[in-house]
Amino acid sequence: MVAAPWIILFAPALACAAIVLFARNSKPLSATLAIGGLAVSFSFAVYALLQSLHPLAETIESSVSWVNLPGLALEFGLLLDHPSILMSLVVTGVGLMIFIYSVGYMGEERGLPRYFAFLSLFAFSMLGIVLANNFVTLFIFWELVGASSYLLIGFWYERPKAADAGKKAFLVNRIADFGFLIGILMLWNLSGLEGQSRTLNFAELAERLQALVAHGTLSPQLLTAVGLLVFCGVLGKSAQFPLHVWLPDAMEGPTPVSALIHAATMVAAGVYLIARTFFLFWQTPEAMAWVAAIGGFTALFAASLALVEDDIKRVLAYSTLSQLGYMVMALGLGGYVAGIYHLTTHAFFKALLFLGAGSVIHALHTNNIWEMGGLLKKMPVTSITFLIATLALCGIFPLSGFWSKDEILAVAFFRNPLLWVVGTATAGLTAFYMGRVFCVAFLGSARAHSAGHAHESPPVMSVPLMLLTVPTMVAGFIGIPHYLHHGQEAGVHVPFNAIVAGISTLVAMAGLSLAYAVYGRGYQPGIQVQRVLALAAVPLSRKFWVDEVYGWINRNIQQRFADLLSLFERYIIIGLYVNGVAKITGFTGSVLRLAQTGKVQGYAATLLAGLSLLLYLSLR
Amino acid sequence: MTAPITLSHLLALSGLLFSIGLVGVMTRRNILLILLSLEILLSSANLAFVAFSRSLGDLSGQIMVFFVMVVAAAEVTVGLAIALLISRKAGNLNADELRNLKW
Amino acid sequence: MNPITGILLCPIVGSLILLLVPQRRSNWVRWISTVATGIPVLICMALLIQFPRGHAGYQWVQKIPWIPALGIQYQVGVDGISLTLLLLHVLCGFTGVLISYRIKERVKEYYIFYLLLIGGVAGVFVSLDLFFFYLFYEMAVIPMFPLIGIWGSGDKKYATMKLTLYLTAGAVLALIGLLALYAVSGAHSFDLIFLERYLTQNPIPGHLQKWLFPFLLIGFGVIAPMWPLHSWSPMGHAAAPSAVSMLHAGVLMKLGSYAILRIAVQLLPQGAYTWLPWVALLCIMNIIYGGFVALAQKDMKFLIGYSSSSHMGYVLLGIACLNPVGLNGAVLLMFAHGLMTATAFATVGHVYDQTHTRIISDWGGLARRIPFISTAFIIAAMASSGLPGFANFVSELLVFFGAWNSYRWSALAAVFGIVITAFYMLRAVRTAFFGPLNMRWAELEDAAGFERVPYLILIAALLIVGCWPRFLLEIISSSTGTVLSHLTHLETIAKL
Amino acid sequence: MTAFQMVHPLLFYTLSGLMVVGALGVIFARVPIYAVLSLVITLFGMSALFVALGAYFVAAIQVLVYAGAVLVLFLFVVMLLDMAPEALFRARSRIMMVAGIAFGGIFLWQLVHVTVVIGGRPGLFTKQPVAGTTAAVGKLLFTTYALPFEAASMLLLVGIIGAIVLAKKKL
Amino acid sequence: MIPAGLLALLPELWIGLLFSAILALDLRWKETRSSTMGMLTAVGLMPLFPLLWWQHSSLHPADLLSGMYRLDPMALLFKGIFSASAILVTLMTRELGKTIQRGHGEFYLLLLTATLGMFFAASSANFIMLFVSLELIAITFYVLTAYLQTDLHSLEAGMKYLVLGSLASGLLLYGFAFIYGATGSLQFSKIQEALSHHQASLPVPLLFGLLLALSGILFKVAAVPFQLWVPDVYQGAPTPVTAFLSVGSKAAGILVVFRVLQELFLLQAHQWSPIIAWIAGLTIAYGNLGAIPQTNIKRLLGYSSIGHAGYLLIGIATATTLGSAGTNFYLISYLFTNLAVFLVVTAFSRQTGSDEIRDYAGLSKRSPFLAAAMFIALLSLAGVPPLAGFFGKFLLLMSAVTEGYLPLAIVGAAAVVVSLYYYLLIVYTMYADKPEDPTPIPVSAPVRLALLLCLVAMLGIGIWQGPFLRISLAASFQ
Repeated sequence: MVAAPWIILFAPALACAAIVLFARNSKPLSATLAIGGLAVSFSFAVYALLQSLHPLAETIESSVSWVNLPGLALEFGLLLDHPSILMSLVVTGVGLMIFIYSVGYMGEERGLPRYFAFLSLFAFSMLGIVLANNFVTLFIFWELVGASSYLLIGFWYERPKAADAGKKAFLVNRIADFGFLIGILMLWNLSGLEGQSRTLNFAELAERLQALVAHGTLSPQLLTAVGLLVFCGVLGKSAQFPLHVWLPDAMEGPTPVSALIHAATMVAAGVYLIARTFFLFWQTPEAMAWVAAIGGFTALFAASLALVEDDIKRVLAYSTLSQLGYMVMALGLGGYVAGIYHLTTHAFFKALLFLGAGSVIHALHTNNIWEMGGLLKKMPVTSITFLIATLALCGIFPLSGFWSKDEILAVAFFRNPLLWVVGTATAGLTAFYMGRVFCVAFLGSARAHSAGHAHESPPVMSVPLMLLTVPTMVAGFIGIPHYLHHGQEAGVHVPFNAIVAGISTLVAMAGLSLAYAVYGRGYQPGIQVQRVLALAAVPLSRKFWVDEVYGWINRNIQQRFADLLSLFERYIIIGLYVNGVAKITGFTGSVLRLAQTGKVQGYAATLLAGLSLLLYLSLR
Repeated sequence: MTAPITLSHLLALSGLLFSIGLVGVMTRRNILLILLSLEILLSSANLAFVAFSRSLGDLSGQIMVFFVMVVAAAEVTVGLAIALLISRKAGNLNADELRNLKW
Repeated sequence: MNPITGILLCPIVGSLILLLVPQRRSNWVRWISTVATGIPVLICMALLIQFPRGHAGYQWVQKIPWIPALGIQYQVGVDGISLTLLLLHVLCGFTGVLISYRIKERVKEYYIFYLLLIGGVAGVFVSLDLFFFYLFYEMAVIPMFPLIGIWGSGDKKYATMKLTLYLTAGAVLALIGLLALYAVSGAHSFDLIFLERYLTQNPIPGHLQKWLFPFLLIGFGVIAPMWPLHSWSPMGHAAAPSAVSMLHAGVLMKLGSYAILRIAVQLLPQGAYTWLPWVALLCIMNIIYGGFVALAQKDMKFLIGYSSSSHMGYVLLGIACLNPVGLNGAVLLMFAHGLMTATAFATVGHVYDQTHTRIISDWGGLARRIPFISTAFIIAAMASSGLPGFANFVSELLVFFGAWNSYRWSALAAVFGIVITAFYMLRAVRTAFFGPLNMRWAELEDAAGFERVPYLILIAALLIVGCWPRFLLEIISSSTGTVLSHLTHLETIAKL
Repeated sequence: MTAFQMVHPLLFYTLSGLMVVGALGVIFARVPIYAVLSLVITLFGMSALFVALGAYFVAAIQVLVYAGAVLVLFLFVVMLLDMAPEALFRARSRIMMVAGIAFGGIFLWQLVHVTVVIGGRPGLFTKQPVAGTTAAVGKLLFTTYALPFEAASMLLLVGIIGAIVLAKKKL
Repeated sequence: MIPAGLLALLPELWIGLLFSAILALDLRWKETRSSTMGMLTAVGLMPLFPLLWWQHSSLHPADLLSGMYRLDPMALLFKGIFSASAILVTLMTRELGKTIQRGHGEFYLLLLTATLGMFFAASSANFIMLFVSLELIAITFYVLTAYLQTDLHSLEAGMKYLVLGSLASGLLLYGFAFIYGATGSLQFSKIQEALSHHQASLPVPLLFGLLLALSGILFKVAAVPFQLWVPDVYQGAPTPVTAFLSVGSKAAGILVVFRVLQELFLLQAHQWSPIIAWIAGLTIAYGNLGAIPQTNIKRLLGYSSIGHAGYLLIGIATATTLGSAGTNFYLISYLFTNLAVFLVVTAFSRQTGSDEIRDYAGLSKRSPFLAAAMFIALLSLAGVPPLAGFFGKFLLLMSAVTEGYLPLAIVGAAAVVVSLYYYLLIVYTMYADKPEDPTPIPVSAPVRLALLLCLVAMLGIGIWQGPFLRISLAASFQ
C-alpha cells in the first residue's frame, strides 16, 4: 500500500521517459504509452480511494532522503490523505479523458509523440504537487508543472503567439515563485525557532507553527508575511490578480492542453496549495483576509472581462480565472472544504467545456464565436455536453456546480457579506457570459461558411465528452465534502443554506435569461443603455490595460535598467576600468619611450641625473 | 695660498676636472670632442688614484693608473675608428644628428 | 600507477604524442585526443564509485619530493570536492573533444593546445601542493590564448588578449598571496595537507590573515569571476571556439571558486570570516547585475557568458556562507553549472559554425530545422533557470538555504536572480528557436548520430545528479565537513 | 692633518690652474685642434703633479701614452676629417648646455662634500709615502699583477683588431 | 705537481688557445670558409663544460695567482653561463652569412675575447683585475656593436655604447678610487676585512665610492637610470651581438654586482638593499612598460631585457641566499630562453632581412618549428609555467615576499602581465595573422639543434628544477 503513491506518481513519468527513448517517431505507441501510464495512475488512485474509505484507514506517508546534510535534510516524500487522493483522482481521471480525447484532436499532428511526452510529464508533475508531503517536494513539482505547461502552451512553437504565450506563462509563474520560495525559506527558518532541527514537512510544520503561536514565540506580522509569500505562489499558478495575465494567452496551446492544464489541474494547484498549507493560513487572519479579498476581486474582475471576449477559449479562460477566484476566496474565508469541493467539480465541468470548445474548434477551425452558430443541430453531442457543463458552471440545480458554488457563497455569507455580494454578482455575470457563448455559438444559424459544414467529432473525442458529463452531473451527490472533512479540524464549515442557494440560483437564471434575450432573441436595449454599455466595454475589451502596464514595465523599466547596466558594463567596467587600465599602461609605455630621444648626450644627462638623485638620497 | 696641500686639495682638483669632463661629455657637439672629454674623466680618476696611493703609501693605486691608461688608449682607438666610419657614412660628426635609433 | 596521476598525465602525454603525428592525419589526431580524454573519464568514474562515503580526507594521494629545499613536492590526490570538479572537468573535456571534431583547420595544433589546457585544469583540481597548484593554474590559462586567438571568432584578438592578461593578473596576485602565506606560516612547506594540519595547530595571526586573504580572494576571484572583475569572461566565451567556451565557462571559472575554497578559506579561516561577508555583498552584484546585463545582450554567446558570471555569484555566495549547506550547494552548483553551460555553448557553437552569426534575432525558428540541438539548448536554458530535475536546481536551492540565515539580502538577490535568468533564457529560446523558421537557415544541419553523444552525456549527467543529488552530495559533504571543521576549530580557539 | 711636504702649495696651485684651464679649453674651444692641444696642457700638468706625488713611472707613461700617443691620434683624426669649426659650435643646444653644467655642478658639489668629509678624517693618512719608481711599479706589474697585465695585453689586441677591422678600407 | 693557479686558469688558457688557433686559421683561410670557422669556434668552446665541471668537483675555492684570481662555485657557474651563451651566439653568428660583409674570422675572435673577458671578470678578486676584464668585455662589445661598417645604425649603436660605456667606466673607476682610498686596498679580501669595521653604517666616502662603482656596473646590467643605451644599442647591433650583450654582458654585470655587494658589502646590506630594491622595481617597470609600443623585435627585446635586469636585481636586493639563488637560477633560464628568441630572430632575418614584428605574421605557417620555439621561449620569458622562466621568477618573488619587499614583489608580478601582453602580441602575429609572403623559412641544422637544445633546457629546467636550484644555491653567497 505504501507503494501506491509512488506508482501513481511515477507511472506517467515512466511513460514520458519511454516515449522519449523509444517512441519518438511512433504516434500510436506514444499515445498508448501515455494513456497506459495515466491509466495505471488512475487505477491506483481509485484503489487508494477505496482503501481510504475504510473507517480505520490511515494516512499514507512515505519518503526517501533526497539531500542529507548537516543542517539541512530534504526529503522526497509523498502523502496520500483525503485531499490528495481526491485530487489525484481528479487529475488522473480528467487527465485520462483528455489524453484519449487528444488522440482524436491532435491525431494529425506531426509532433504527437512529443505532445504525449509533454502531457505525461505534466501529469507526473501535477501528481507530484498533489502528493507531496513537504514544501521542497511540492516546489520541485510546482516548477515542473510550470515548465511542462510552458512546453505545452508553446507546443506549436512556430506560431509566434504560442511561443510568446508559453514564455509569458512561465515567466509570470517564475515571478510568483520568487515569493513562494522565499516563503518556504522563511518557514524553514521558523521551524527551527525553538531549537529543533528545521523541517519542511507539512505535518511537522503544522505542529510546530501551532506550538510557536501558542508559545507566542512568533510575531503575527512575520507569520502574515510568510503566509502572503506562500500565497504569492498561488497568485501565479492559479492566475489570481494581478498575475492573471498569462492564462488567457495560454489559450494559444492545443485545446486539450487548455482543458487539462488551464482548467482542471495546473491552475487548481494554487488553490490546492492553500489547502495543503491551510495550517499556516489558519493561523494568520490578516493573510487570510488578503487571500479572500484577492480571490473575490479576481472572481468579479475576470468575469467582467469574459463578457466581451469573442474567442471561445478565452471566454472559458476568464471564466476559469473567475472560478479560481471563487475558490481562493473560499479558502481565504476559511472554507477549506468549500474551496476544494468547488475545485473538484470545476475540474470536471471546465474540462468538459474546454473539450467541447475544442471539439467545435476542431470542426470549424476557428475560435471566434461569431464565426460559429447553429451548432446544436450539426454537433449534438458536443452541444449538449457543452450545455450541461455551462449550466453546471452557472450553478444550476442539481448539477455539481450548484452544490460547490453554494457552499462557497454560504461561507462568504456568514464570514464576509461584502464578498458574498461580490460572489453572487459574479455568479450572475458568469451566467450571462456563458449564456452569451452558448447562444452565439450553438443556437441560431451558422454565422460563417465553415460553421455550416461542421460535423460531429469522432467518437474518440465525443466519448470522453460524454464520460465527463457524468461527474459533472453527479459530483454534488457523492459526498465529497464529507470525504474532505475527514481529518481536517481547521476551517469553517457551513451547512447548506437554502436562502443563499436560492438567491444565487435566481441571479444565475437572470443572467442566463438576459443572455438569451440579447443573443438568442436579438433583444436590443435602448440607445442610452447601449451608449453606456459601449463605454463600459472599452476598458473591458482592453482588459483594464493590465497587459499594457506589464508591457510598459517590461519595456521601460526592466529593459531600460538592463540596457543601463549594459551600458555601465560597456563604458564603465570595460571601457573605463579595464581598458582604462590597459590604456594607461600602454600610454605610460609610450611616454616612457620618449625618454629614448636618440641623443647620446641626453642619455648621458639622464644617467647623471639618476646618479645625482641616488647620491643625494643616500648621502643626505 | 700657503696652507699645506692635503689629500682634500688633490681630490678637489680631481673632482673639478671630473666635473669639467662630465660637462664636456654632455655639451660638446662633436663626437671627437666628446671622446676627448671622456679622457678628462679617466685622467681625473687617475689623479684621485695617485693621490690616494700617495696618502696610503700603497703602490697598487699607481698600478691601477697604468692599466687605466692602457684601457683609455684602446678605447680611444676603437672610438676614433668608429668616429671615422660615422664621418664617412654620415658626412659629419654631429652627435645630435646621430639619432636614427630612438624611442 | 596512481589513478590521479594517470588522469593528469593522459592529456599531457596525449599532446606530446600529437606532436609526433603528421599534420595531414587529422583523424589520428582526433582519435588520439579522444582516447587521451576518454581514459580520464573512465578512471574518474571508477574513482567515483570507489570513493569511500562519509570518509573525510584525501584519497589516492601520491607524494613525490620535488624540491625539498623549499618544501615543494609533487603531491596529488582528491577529496570529495575535487573529485566532483574533476568529474565535471573530464566530462567537459571529453565532450569538448567530440564537439571539436567539427574543426577542420589546423587540427593538430588545436588538439595539442586543447589537451594541454585539459591537463592544466586537471592539475589544478588534483594538486595538493601550493606550488604545483599555481603551476597548473597558469598552465591552464595560457593555452586559451592560441585556442581563442587562432580558432576563435569575432573580436578574438581583443578577447583573447584580455582574457589571458586578466587571468594572469589574477594569478600573479594570488601567487603573491601564496608566497606571503608561505612566508608567514612558518611551516616552510607548500604541502597543502601538511599546511592544513599545521595551520590548525599554529594558526597564522589574525591580522595577517585579514591582510593575506584579499590577495588570494581577488587573485582567484578574477577567474571565479567575482564582480567587478568579470568582464574578461563573457568576451572570452564569445570569441572562443565552442569546445573552448565549454571548457572555459564550464570548468575554468570553477578554478577560481575552487581555489578560494581550497586555499583561501581553508588555510585562512579568520581572513575568511572577515572578508566573506563582503564577498556575499559582491555576489548580489554578480547575480543581479550579471543577470540584467545578460538581459540586454543581443549576442547569444555574450548572453550565456553573462549568465555564467551571474551564476558563479551563487557559487561564491555558497562559499561565503561557511556552513555545510551553502558549501555543498556551491560545490554541487559548480558541477551543475559547468555541465549546463557546456551544453549551452556546445549548442550555440553548433549553430554558429553554420550560420556565422550569433546575434539572437538573426536566428529564429531553428527548432523546426534542428530539433535536437534546439532541445539541448532548451534543456540547458531550463537547467540554468533552475528547473527541478536538473542538478542546478538542487544546488541553487542549497545555496538559498545556506545563505538565508547568513546573508539574507544576498539570498533574496539570489532567489530573484533565477527569475531574471528565466527572463533572458526564455527570451533567447523564444527568439532563436521558436517562431517561424528564418529561411536563411533552411539548410541548417542538425546534430546527427555520433554528434549527439556529447550532448547526451552532458544532459544525462545533469539529470542524474539533479534527480539523485545524494549520490554526489555524500561525496562532497564529507570534504566540506573537513573544511568547516577547521573553521569550527578556530571558533573554539577564539572562545578559549 | 698630514701635509704633503713634497707638493709646494705654489706648485700645486699653478699646476691646478693650468689643468683646469686646459680642461675648460676642451669644453669651450671652437676649433677642435685647440681643444686637443689644450687637453695636452692638462695632461702635462697632471704628469707634473704625479711627479710631485712620487708617482714617477706613471708620470712618464702619462706623457708617453697620453700626450704622445693618444692625443696625437686625435690630432690625426681631426686633421684627416678636416672639420670646420663653425659647424661644430653653432648648433649647440642650450638645454643640453644648462643640463650639462647643472649636473656637472651637482656632481661637483657632492664631490666637494665627500672631499671635505675625507679631509676631516686624519686617520686615513697615516702611512709613509712610497716612491712609485719604474723598478717598484715594474716589479709589481710582473709579479702580483701579471694576470691583469696579460689581460691588458689582450685588451690592446682587441683595440688593434677592432680598429683595423672597422676602419681599414680593405682587409 | 702542477700549481693550483695554473689548474684554475685552464679554462682561460683554453680560450686563449682557441683564440690563437682561430687567429692562425683566419690568416690562412679565405672568407668563404668562415662558417666552418664558426663551427670550429662553437665546438672548440664545448670542452669548457667538462673542464669547469672538473674544476668544480676537484678544486677548492681559493684566491689564487697573487690574489688576482678567485676560484669559487659562483665564478664557475657564471663561466658555464658565459660558455653556453658564447656557443649559442657563435652558432647564431654563422647564420648571419652575408650580413657581415667582411671580417668573419675577426668576429669570432672578438666573441672569444669577450668570453675571455667575462671569464676573467668572473674570477676577479681584485679591483684592477676586475676593471681590466670589464673593459676587455666592454671594448670588445664596442667593436662588435659597430661591426656592420656600412650600416649607420650599427655605427650609431657602437658610438652610443662607446660614449656611454666609457662614461660609466669613468664613474666606476672613480668609485673604485674612493673605495680604494677609504679601505686602503684594491684586493677584495683586504677590503672585506677593512669593511668589517663599518657594520653599522658606511662612512660617506665609502658610500660615495660604492654608489659610483655601482652605477658603473648597473650600466652593464642595464638598470634604471643607467638603461637608456639599451634599446638603441640592441636595435643597432648585429643580432648575435645583441644576444650576447643581453645574456653574457648582463650576466657579467650581475656577477660583479654580486661580488661587490654581496661579497664586499654584505655587512652593510641594510644600507644598499633598499636602493637596489627601488632600482629593481623601477627597472622592471621601465623595461616592461617601454616595450609595449615597440614594433621592432630587437628593440622590444632590448626593453624587455631591461625588465629582466630588474628581476635579476630583486634577488640581489633581498641579500639572502634564496634571493641570490633565485638570481642565478633566473640567469640560467634566461640564458636559454633569451638566446632561443634571438636564434629565431636571426634565422628569420636571414631569410627575410627584417626585424619588424609585423613581418612575423604567419610565421607558424612559414616555419612551424620557428614559431613554436618562439612561442615557448616568449612564454618562458614572461614566466609562464612549466617553463624555466617561471621558476626563476617564482624564486625571486618568493625571496622578495619573504624579505618583506611586498611592493617590489607586486611590481614584479604586475610586470609579468604587462610582459605577457607584448610577448603575446608577437605570438598572435605569428599564429593568427596571415603572412604576406607565404614562402617557407628554412632553418639550418645547427640552429635547429641549438633551438631544440634551448627548448629542452627551458622545459627541463622548468619541470625538473631541483638540480638547477642546487647549482644556483651552491653558487650563491651563504
